[in-house]
Amino acid sequence: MSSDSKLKPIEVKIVADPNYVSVVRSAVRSAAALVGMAEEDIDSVNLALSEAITNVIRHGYGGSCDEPIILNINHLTDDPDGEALEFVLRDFGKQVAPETIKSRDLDEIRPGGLGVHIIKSIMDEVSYDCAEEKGMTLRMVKRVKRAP
Amino acid sequence: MSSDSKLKPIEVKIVADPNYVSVVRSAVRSAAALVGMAEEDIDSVNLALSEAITNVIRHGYGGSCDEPIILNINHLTDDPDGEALEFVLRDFGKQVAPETIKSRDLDEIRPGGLGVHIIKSIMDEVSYDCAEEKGMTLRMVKRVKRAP
Amino acid sequence: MSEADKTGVVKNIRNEQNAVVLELRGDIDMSRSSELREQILDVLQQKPAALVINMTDVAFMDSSGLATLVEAMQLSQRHGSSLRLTGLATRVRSVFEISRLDTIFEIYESESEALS
Amino acid sequence: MSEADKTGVVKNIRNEQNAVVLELRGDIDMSRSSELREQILDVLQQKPAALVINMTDVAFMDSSGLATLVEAMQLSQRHGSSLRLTGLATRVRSVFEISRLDTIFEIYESESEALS
Ligand SMILES: Nc1ncnc2c1ncn2[C@@H]1O[C@H](COP(=O)(O)OP(=O)(O)O)[C@@H](O)[C@H]1O
Ligand SMILES: Nc1ncnc2c1ncn2[C@@H]1O[C@H](COP(=O)(O)OP(=O)(O)O)[C@@H](O)[C@H]1O
Repeated sequence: MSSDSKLKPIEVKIVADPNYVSVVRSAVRSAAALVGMAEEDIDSVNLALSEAITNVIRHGYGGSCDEPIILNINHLTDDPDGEALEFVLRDFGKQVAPETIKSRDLDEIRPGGLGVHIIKSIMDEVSYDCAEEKGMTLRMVKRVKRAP
Repeated sequence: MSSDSKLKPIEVKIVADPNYVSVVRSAVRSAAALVGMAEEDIDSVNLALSEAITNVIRHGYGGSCDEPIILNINHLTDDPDGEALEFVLRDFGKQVAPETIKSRDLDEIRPGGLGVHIIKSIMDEVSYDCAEEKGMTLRMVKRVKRAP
Repeated sequence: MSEADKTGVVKNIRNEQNAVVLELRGDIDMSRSSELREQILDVLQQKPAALVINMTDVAFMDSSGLATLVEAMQLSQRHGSSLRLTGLATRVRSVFEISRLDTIFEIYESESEALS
Repeated sequence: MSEADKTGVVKNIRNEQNAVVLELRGDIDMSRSSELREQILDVLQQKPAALVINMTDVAFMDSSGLATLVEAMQLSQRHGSSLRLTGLATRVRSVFEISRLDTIFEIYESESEALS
């Protein structure tokens, strides 16, 4: 694909099973490569998405189950800050107030509690939303820096 | 994933753009690896799926466009012939009578006209259907042979 | 799409004695077969004695890639060029086999064999 | 899941002088971090002087893998074992860096350095 053409929307729908996080990573890797995103950023994006999906499985659904998780990938080309990939992760599980989802103090060394920090460190925009009738929507944007 | 557990359904939705066939291949590779399908069979399945999606873009939609193509992957574990992966490819394009979709005589050496032959050679079951209001449904089944 | 583009289907074109070697890369499917077609036609215009297509870095090819190669073979015959393939991974070779075209093409184990 | 399973997170366990070397493989995420946890706890029960975790074949790790390693480090301190990491690919190392845990762990460039 020529690097100035627009990536059309992609949707990947899985159920809340930790095994599927790797399927999503594979699809995202291919999609991000199509817009020419630098390899290092593809790795980071995949890390952030893994954290986000893991959180949906763990907190949204309270564990592995047959409920759906939907990831939509959109290519934003009109943004004044430059081209970007938008990832919208939708679940139908527990709703929580978006402002309660935050990263913890990193100075305390203990297992866990790092997912939200990782997502916010990697993505250029992160917003949680619970406006729908059921579940949460997590919108993440990563600007595209091309491989040199 | 333990190799006797069941793979839950996966859905990948793209638009009719040839660039996306590689995204589907990546997702299928990861999913098929989760059920322990032999590497060689994963390659073949990806070839058959690429042919099927290419045909939808070319014949179902008459070229690249923004119309959807949906792939559902199901893990069949109750079949008496053994475990299998089922791939259901759905489009909303042109409808044709299923019996008109067939492979050509291979003795004639000319470019093209090999897709349906490849799909049928690789998959253990292939059936086209145009029962829905719009578009075609192609159901393909590949039995799972595990890597030795 | 420029040739410097990372996703370009042609990795390298080399002139050897009496032959042009075209090194391909990446997945060759419907999204890239027309680019491949243009590149091959370009080379065949020069009517080389032989065109060696090295597919060592091709991980995947489907029937749209194959159609391009069949067309290239037919054209090269008309031009009096010899079309030779080398570096086919098992999964690429299987596309030829399933389509029963493995005996129609000249397929070599190595580039040096294809050149000799 | 048997240890022979292709997807097992432990590739190999070796006893070296005063150290156990645990070689991991594959992606370490939520689907495999509990298996990793069990395997590490198993080794730490033997109270080795050092546990060297070689991650050369780990292509991806997320915070559930990291949580397991933090827990392992805290447990190894209680057991008087020294936990050492080696073979971290850039993308694996970056998980430690983003979480500001790269200075908390003993990370070595090579397994021989980790063992000496
Ligand atoms: N998808 C989600 N649905 C509900 N709550 C969430 C979700 N994601 C994160 N949270 C909340 O944010 C907190 C911090 O998440 P995180 O940083 O990933 O750490 P951890 O998951 O280890 O607790 C979680 O403990 C949870 O309360
Ligand atoms: N998804 C589809 N929708 C409509 N017609 C199709 C579809 N797939 C295949 N066909 C029909 O079957 C024929 C054979 O397909 P194929 O073997 O792939 O060769 P080619 O696509 O090169 O013509 C096509 O020419 C077309 O008429």
